[in-house]
Formats: sequence, C-alpha cells, structure tokens
Amino acid sequence: MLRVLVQSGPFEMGAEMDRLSAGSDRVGGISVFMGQVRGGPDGLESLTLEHYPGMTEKVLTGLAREAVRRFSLIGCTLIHRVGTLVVGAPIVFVGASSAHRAEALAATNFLIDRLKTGAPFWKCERYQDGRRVWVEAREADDKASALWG
Amino acid sequence: MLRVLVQSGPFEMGAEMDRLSAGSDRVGGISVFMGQVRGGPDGLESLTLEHYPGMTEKVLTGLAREAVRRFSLIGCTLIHRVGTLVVGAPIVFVGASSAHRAEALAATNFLIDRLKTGAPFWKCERYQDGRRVWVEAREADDKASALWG
Amino acid sequence: MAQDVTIFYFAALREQMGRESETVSMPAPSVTVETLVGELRRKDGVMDEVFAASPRLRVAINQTLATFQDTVRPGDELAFFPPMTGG
Amino acid sequence: MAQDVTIFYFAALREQMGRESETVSMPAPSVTVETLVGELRRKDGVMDEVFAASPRLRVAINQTLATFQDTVRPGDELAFFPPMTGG
Repeated sequence: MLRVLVQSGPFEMGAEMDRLSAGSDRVGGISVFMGQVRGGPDGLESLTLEHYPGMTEKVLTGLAREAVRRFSLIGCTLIHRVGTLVVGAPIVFVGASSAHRAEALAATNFLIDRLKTGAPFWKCERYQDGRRVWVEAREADDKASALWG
Repeated sequence: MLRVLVQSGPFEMGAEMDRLSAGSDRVGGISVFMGQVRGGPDGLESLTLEHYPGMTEKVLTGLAREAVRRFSLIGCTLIHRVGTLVVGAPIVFVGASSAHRAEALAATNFLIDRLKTGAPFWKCERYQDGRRVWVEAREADDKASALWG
Repeated sequence: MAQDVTIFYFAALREQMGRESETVSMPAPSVTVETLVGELRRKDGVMDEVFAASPRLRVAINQTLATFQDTVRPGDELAFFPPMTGG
Repeated sequence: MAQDVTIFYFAALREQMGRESETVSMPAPSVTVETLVGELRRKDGVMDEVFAASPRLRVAINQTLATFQDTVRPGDELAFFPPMTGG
C-alpha cells in the first residue's frame, strides 16, 4: 500500500504508524523517520518550504514505488509538508513496513536520502533578526543519495 | 532523555513519537522502529515473551545509554512487551531523536540489532494446531549485533 | 502558440528572475535546453546575469528531471531551479 | 546459608529442568561457573542430561552476562538460559 501526500497541514504520527502496522498480518517490522524544523542558537524562527506542484507528487510516488520494489515492502508512506513551518514543526514523515526488520529499516534510510536531493522542495530559512536565507544543498546529502546507486 | 519500559500492555506509538519530537527544539530527526507479531501461512497464533525481570531493565537501560553516547542522541526510548501477544500485536518500540538524521537512523539500527540477541527475552510460538515452539536464535542476528563492535 | 514553451522558476532562482513563470517562443521546433537557454539569455539581460551566477541550476522537462542536453519541443513545460533541499 | 547461591532457569531450559529456580550450596567459597555446574551435574541426573543437550547455554551472574570461566561467590544470583530472542 502506497500513501503519498504533499500538504501544508500537520500529519498524525500515531495514525500513520497504525496504518502501516495494520496493513497486513504479514508485517513484522515498521520503520519510520520524521524530520522537523530544528531550532538552535542561530535564532532560526521558521522554514518556508516551496515545491513544484505536480512534479513533487510524481517524484514522491516514483520514490515510494522504487522503495517497495527494491525492499519488498508491504506498505510505504511519504508525507511532506509545504509552506511556513516554525521551529519544532514536523516537515516530513517516511514510513515503511515489511515482513522482516532489515528491509523496512533500509527502505527508510533510502527514502530519506533520496528525498533530500531528488524531490523538488526548497527551504528558505527565516531568522529572528528578519534575515531570509535559502538553504544550500549539502554535498554530503548528494553523496548519501548516490550511494544507493 | 532516556525512557525504558518493560510492560505487558500496549504502547501508544503516537504519544511515544510526540515525546521524542517535543523533547528539545534541537531535535531535527526522529527515527523509530516497531516490531510486531508476524502472521503467516504457518498458522502462528501468538507469541509468549518470557524475560528475566531485573536483568531486562538493566540491559535495556545500558543499551539506551550506549546509544545516546555513541550517536549523540537527544532522546532514546525503548519499550519491550512481555507476556502473550497475538498476531499483529506490537512487541517492541525503539526510538531515537537527534539533531541530524544520520545519528537517529543509525541508533535505531544499532538498538534493534542489539536487542535481538543481547537482552534477556525469549519467544515461545503457539500455533493454531496447538504446537508450542521456542524460537531459536538466528545466526544472522548474532552477526548483525556483532557488526556494531 | 504551438511554438511556445512554458518556463517555471523556483526558490532563489524565482526571486532573482523576478517572476515565477513565463511563456517563450521556440527558436526552432526542436532544440536542446542549452540552445534554448543560450537564445533566451542573449535577449534577456536579467536572465543572462542570474543564470551566469547559478552554475548548479537543475532543469526539468514536463515535470521530470532532465539535462541541458535534452531536447525541448513545442508545448513542453520547462522548469529551472537550484539544487533541491527537501526532507 | 551464607554458602548458598540462587539459580534461575529461563525459557526452554526452565521447562526442561522442571523448575524455575533453586538454591544450592557452594562446594567452596569461590569457584568458577564451570566447576559449580560440574558439581551440580554430578549430583543431579536431570540437570546433567539437560545441560549436555544444550551446548549454547548462556549464564548471567548477578543479572550481568558472564562466562563459564567467571567466578561465583556465596550470595550471588546465577541464571542459565538459551540464546536470547528478543526484539
């Protein structure tokens, strides 16, 4: 079961996990990653996530399908928020369920690595002093994604 | 923040994730693994989990502390159920929060690998035809645990 | 009209270009992204300056990642943007 | 009493032994697990048979994993069990 959502509102983590868990009695393991806006001493206030409507959904659905095939997943959920999100707010939910733990864990790693550099999202940071800064792509993220071949 | 629980009752996945998420505004990523009783064509009905009260809590707390140190975690949650659990029931919840995604993801892998072979739990399967079978330790699990050094 | 392509700009590039989309005419019925961009930059000083300052720009044709050597055809939807930073 | 150790058995081993715990007397104030087990097996036919059939048994001393070469002292809590299968 594929579940791909791009939305401005929050998602309910418990409900999303339950959905993965209840999908089939063949599920033995569920792995989930959730990314949220990280605060810090630099005074970050919020992130604004811009995306490419249409292409985003296509890319995420393609990624989820690839993960299901590659890791024999039973269920796969990708939820990515867009718009302005304050420190502490959830940004992304990646979930995978499979018969055995290794596949679900590997799929979650794969999905978040690919999401970082392969889906048309861009983050603009806003600081307490009013500065706006577009987040630069990190070379480490490109490398992590490339490792999956 | 360490949270270690051994209990017969279920856990609430949403609440556990929220706890990891809300622990600090320095949290950027939360990784979670949940294991549940896997059904299948062999007619498994339930698992009964036996443990060594006292030692279990000591081992799990030690594991959580090691993960926090090794992966610079902000929060770490380990919940393991004991007693009789039917197909589809959650068995174990492993959660880690950190500033960056790589640490939380690695910690979750580490914790579940170590839990499989290093904590005093034993599973006894019960099948629809009444058979009871103690689960044998898998060599693959020993190897996965040993890889963490 | 049948000779037109739509172009979208995203994120920092959108702000630098001062617009989020535009429709342009094809110089020929089938050209590479590189050729089309070269043509547009010759006629548009802002675009020339912005693209020169953005060496890592990505391109998508019809909502699929592409390269500057791929072919653009009339009616295509083109998009230019900086490296993506999702997740 | 001060010479006693408590022993717990878990899982399949507990069922095979037909008991989950017992208190035994130390043959000396300080012996290895191996020596103690040897002593107990000489006196207990069930234990001898069960331990002979369980080559991969684990041992914990005072709720910490140990080896059969580690030392047992009076008052210690010993536990024997099959390889663990948690998670």
